[in-house]
Amino acid sequence: QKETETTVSDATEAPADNTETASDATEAPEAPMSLSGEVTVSGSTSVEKIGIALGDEFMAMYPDVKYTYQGIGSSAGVKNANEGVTMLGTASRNIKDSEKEWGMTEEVLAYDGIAVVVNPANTAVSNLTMEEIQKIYLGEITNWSQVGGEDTAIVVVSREDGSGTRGAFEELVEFEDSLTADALISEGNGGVHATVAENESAIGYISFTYIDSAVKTVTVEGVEPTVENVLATTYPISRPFMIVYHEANLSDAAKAFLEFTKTDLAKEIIEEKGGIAID
Amino acid sequence: MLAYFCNFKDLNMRKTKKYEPLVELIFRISSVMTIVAVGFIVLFIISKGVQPFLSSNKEGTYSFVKFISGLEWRPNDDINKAQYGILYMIVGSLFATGGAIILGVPISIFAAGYLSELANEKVKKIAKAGIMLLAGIPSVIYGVFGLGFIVPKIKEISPMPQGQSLLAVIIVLTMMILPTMIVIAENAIASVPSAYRNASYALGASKVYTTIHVIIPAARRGILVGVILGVGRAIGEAMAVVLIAGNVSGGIPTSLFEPIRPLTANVVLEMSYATGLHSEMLFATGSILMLFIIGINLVLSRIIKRMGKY
Amino acid sequence: MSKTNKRPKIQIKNLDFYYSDFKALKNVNLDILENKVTAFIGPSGCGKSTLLRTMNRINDLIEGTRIEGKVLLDDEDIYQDNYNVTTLRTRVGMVFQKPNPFPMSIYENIAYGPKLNGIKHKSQLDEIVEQSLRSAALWGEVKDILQSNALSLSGGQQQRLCISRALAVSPEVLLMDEPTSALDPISTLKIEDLIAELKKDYTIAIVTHNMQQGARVSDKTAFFLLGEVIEFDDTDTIFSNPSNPKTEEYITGKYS
Amino acid sequence: MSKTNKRPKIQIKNLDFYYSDFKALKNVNLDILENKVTAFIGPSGCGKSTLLRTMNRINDLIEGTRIEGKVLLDDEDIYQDNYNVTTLRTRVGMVFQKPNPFPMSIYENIAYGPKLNGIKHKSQLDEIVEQSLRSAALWGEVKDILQSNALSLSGGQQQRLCISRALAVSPEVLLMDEPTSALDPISTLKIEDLIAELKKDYTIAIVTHNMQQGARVSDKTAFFLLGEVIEFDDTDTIFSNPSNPKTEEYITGKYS
Amino acid sequence: MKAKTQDKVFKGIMLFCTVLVLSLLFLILGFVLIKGIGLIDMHFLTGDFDAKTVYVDLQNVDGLNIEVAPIEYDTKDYLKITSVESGSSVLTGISNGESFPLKKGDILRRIEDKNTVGMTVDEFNSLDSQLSGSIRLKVTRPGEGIFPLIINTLSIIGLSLLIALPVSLFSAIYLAEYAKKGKLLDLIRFTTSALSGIPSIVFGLFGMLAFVTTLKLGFSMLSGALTLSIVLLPTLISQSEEAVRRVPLTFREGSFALGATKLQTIFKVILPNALSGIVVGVLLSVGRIVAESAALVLTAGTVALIPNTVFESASTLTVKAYTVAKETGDIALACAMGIVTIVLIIVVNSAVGIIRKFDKMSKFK
Ligand SMILES: Nc1ncnc2c1ncn2[C@@H]1O[C@H](COP(=O)(O)OP(=O)(O)OP(=O)(O)O)[C@@H](O)[C@H]1O
Ligand SMILES: Nc1ncnc2c1ncn2[C@@H]1O[C@H](COP(=O)(O)OP(=O)(O)OP(=O)(O)O)[C@@H](O)[C@H]1O
Ligand SMILES: [Mg+2]
Ligand SMILES: [Mg+2]
Repeated sequence: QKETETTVSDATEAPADNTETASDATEAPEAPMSLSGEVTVSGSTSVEKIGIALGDEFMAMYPDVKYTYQGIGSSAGVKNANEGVTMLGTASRNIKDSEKEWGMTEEVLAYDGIAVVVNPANTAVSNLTMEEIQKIYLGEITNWSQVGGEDTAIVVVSREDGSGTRGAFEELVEFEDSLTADALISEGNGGVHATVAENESAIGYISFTYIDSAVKTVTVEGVEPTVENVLATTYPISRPFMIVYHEANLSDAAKAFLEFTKTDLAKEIIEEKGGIAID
Repeated sequence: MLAYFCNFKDLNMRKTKKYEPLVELIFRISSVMTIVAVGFIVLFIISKGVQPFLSSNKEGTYSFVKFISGLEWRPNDDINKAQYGILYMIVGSLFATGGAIILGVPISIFAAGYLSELANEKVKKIAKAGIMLLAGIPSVIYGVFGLGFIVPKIKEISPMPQGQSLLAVIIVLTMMILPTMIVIAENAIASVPSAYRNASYALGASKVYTTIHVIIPAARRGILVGVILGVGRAIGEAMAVVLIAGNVSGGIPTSLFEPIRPLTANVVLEMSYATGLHSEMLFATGSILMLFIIGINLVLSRIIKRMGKY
Repeated sequence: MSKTNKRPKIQIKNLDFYYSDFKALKNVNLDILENKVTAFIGPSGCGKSTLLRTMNRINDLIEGTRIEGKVLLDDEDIYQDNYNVTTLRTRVGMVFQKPNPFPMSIYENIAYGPKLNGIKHKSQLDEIVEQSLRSAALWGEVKDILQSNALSLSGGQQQRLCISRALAVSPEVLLMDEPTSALDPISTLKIEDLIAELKKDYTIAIVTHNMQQGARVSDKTAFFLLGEVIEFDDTDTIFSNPSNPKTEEYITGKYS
Repeated sequence: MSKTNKRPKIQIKNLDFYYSDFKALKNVNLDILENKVTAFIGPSGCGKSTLLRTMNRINDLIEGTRIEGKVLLDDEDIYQDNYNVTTLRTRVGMVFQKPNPFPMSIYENIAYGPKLNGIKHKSQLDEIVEQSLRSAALWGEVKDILQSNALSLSGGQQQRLCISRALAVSPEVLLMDEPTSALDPISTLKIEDLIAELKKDYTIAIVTHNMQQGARVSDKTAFFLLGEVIEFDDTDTIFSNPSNPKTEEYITGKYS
Repeated sequence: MKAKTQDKVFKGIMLFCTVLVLSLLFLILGFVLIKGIGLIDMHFLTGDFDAKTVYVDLQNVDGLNIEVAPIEYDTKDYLKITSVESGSSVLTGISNGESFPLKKGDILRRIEDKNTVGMTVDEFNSLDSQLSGSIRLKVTRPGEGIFPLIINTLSIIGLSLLIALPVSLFSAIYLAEYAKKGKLLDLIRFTTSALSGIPSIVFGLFGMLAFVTTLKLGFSMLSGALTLSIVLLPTLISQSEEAVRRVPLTFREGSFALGATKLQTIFKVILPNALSGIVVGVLLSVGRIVAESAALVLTAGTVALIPNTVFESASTLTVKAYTVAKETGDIALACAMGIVTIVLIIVVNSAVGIIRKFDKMSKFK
């Protein structure tokens, strides 16, 4: 199946002519009918959109391949990959030491920025420092007036324990395991999004992928939460999307998929879906 | 002189058809399946749930007392840093269920009484169809409704800055258990023998008086069955409450407006992410939940048995 | 026709009764005499129960029923507008075919009616309960178990309990719809004795499917057929010398 | 005692019957003669039905029942070990108090038994169905509606259907437990005529609560009281000149 | 008079409670309808949930004969097909060896090697006029339809019942017709009631441990169906047992008196007469399956595709409504799925009603 992989990489070697409008100028890949079988992926819900879109494209290229993505959470994804429940696992955080012991191969699929969001009605606050965010999440700052906003109590919204986004956020903002006990815990990016959108004094954090007009992003240390700023490493809160696997569990199709994720076409898709592709 | 002890078994042995005992065996095995299922469930969940408290556990041993009496839930792979206390969740679950029962039981009994004794046929038919519908709406939808409608409304009147609260959970749970309880209570009330009605009317009682003083008390056994199902649903409900409870990581609720973290929400929230000790702790939570419900079932079915005698 | 000269307690005049479209009673005329026992006999479905149930308007509860004609209680039409049905039902008590005590204690069963009428004092209630149970010849058997469940009594006891319950609201008339048909012979005899006793104080109308019983307990007997009163006379006359051949046919068992 | 000299089809010898702890039959001895109608009479609960139901072992279905003594069918003990109950029940057919046709077509009802016994040919079944319906004097009324629901027949027709159904498996004995008590007088008369007709071919035992009926249809009558046979004799003797005063009391209506 | 006021008070309370319950019903139905109805259209009901991107080969092209309009998709401007002329060559499209006719709503991503991002309609038209022979298009058919979810829901209903129904039926027959009072019966009764009390999240945990991990069935329709069949056991058993018990004793006696064996009686008389009761139990179970999420999320997974075998993951409507709510916070979409679910439930409920009516007819006395 070496040939297959070659075909894939060849197909994507053609240069992207324009990063902005993304180059489907790459030749339409001659779909080799030879590749078939299954690719099963499970893991982070933050990676789900990207994972599904990549799978979509991959299946378009190799119509005989059946690709599935289970959005069940980073830890479960890593666990599944280890136990062979699915071939690949994804995580929206760094692989923990305990997980590293399992000896899986790790690859960075992309990066993701985590935006700090408030309710659009909260017009007074548009920038927070890392320290302020940290203190808010530690429960040391409890009123918006302490950070230049109106005199209302802050409703802290966090993701559930074990969430990759939460793990990354706590690590980057440096309040690991010390989240204020008053924080509301919402399930999923959608849960945080809906909670912040519905409550004028709420603050939460969500993956860039989920930003829309129902919530307002704040600048962190004066830096806008944009892809460019993440790539320029000026925006401080970002984390990797990881893929992990045991080589032995992979089908040929899965191997080809891993190759595919490194192509320009894949990068283009990752960016379409709000992820930050690595160079 | 021939003494013949006659029972089903013997009757069967006498059947001409040879395969009848075999088929009976199949029937019997099928009926034992429930026992097997419950056995396996208890075995699987509890065997996983007791792991953290065993001295042989490879991630270290967590004190069961700390687990059951702890007031904070802070999972961590390092057992020394972790806090897995569920007392505040137990309390939250009890308050939420209790509240829903206190609100839901009288409402459903009165509504059932009205529908089955006082309402005219047309109203009854339409209302019952509607209530059946309410019973079939997936709990997720109740949760979405709670988040989009109840929570903002509560926030308006709450002294706290958020609407996710014990009160929100109680309201949504009440809504969810009402249909089941009403349908069952209505059934129980409708099946009260008309002899009681006649007797009461013949003594000069009105329909309302008869309903309150004779019919509903006479149907209490059936009503209680509905309450049991309601309690079960209220305690066991996960998908709706997780969206509206707040799910805080510690603290016993001291007012209706404070957020809680019900036992079920704990499991639903973290199950997909948890590994190792953390996941075992969730199974421990599940075990507690299950024991809880089996216990309540036992107690209530005792009560029903006793009531039946009266 | 009647040998007695008691005044009529209830008078039924040109009564037609309909269950929706079905005419169950046709031009019934009858007097229920005070302190007498009047028996209604006739084959199944002839309208005995229906007539009985018009006398305390318990038929009102069945949807689609309609009545034409008059039922007078002490010369007052009980079907007139604004007639107080609650009072009517306390004045005209009823005992049903199947004993139907409420699933409460014996005491509660009997106190139910008085409480309904606003009697709250324990001592007063106690007295009524004892009195009613005595009247129904049940006091001796249950005086020590007043708090136990009425449903744990035997059928005959339950039926007497239902009679006490009816008596507890001090009715003037007692309607009994086949009160012994669910009972064993011994209980039946007790109830029959009781009826004989009660007629001193109450006016009684009884439906029975058992002719011997009709003959034993009643003073007057009405024979019904297909919703009509075929013959109404002194019980002795009906049973020994009926004027209508149909009555005779029925009495001698051609129908049962 | 008996004036007939027919041979006994069923002999009941020293039969005691228990429902758990309750002894419902006490030392019963009776012969059911071939091609005769034997009637069982007695007050409610005296064990008539119980005795009837021991004769085709349908009581086996009730948990906790127990029997002592013997029931012989053609001199063979039907309660012996390994006795074929299925065959017994096809030999001893039963008709119940309440007509209980299966909720199937008339045809299916009657074909039910023969099919169980392995008869599959349509023509054969057709013949059995017609024959059985004719024997139960129902053919004329239903021959055009064989495929319609048996439950749509009138009570009397249903009961005759149940009789045909029993006849369809060619029994030797027919047990009838108050077969007319749920029926109107006209249907009752039809069934009684039928019984008179059937006894030419079958041995019949019938429970009845109606003494006139007992007198009309039976050749022999057994009077039961509290599980005991008080008197067993020719029907004429029992009704005109009973030897036991209790029988007389019952016959003259002191009990019912 | 005092009794009269008491009457009025109680009547008022009872009426109030009834009205309250009914207004809650209208409230929640209204909420779901208002939020979700906007999304429901033909595409929603018949489309795939996930967007699907394919390469389509066209033969004998002489211009595409389609009209297009710009559309924003995934933050970029593409061209969407707004109408397809009859006889257009796009109707003969072949993808992956299968016919894949393009239709209104499909998004053109690339024409031969030409990317359509930012392309204007004029540019497209001039490009179109040059197209001839066999060409290859890259097309995205947008998702957000729920067709696979409906199919999955129906399949899981079928599969769960296939497993649970025979077991429950046999079990019910045993309990009603064979079992004697005693320890075993008590134990079965107790476990059935215990089973009915266990919350579905616990079933989910169990299913995950037992079927997904231990039996290595993975997140699959089969794991989900097995888990659900356990969930259904108590309802199905108790309903069927009731139905079997309700068959009048007289039918049994009638059959036995004709010399039928027990089994013959069960299959020929008892089951046919218990059928309508059993069907009610089945329909209740269907309602339960339709509404279930907790037990399925952890066992059948969340993939919104129609699986080829039962060993693949399959998300039902309700499961997807749940993941949508938590992942994207898209309340409108969740509500739209809720509406479809409610319609399913109405269908099921009216089926129960019809069967009950039928039941009355067949059992008239
Ligand atoms: N609720 C009802 N609706 C319609 N018809 C009724 C109703 N109750 C009784 N009937 C009919 O009215 C007629 C008289 O019934 P009623 O109960 O008065 O008879 P009865 O003489 O008491 O008979 P039984 O001796 O069987 O009690 C019967 O034909 C019966 O079918
Ligand atoms: N299944 C049973 N379990 C316990 N006791 C029973 C059962 N069936 C009947 N009995 C009792 O056995 C006695 C005889 O009953 P049986 O049915 O034979 O009376 P019967 O003479 O047919 O009365 P009836 O005329 O009322 O039908 C009665 O006291 C009855 O209570
Ligand atoms: Mg009557
Ligand atoms: Mg009997």
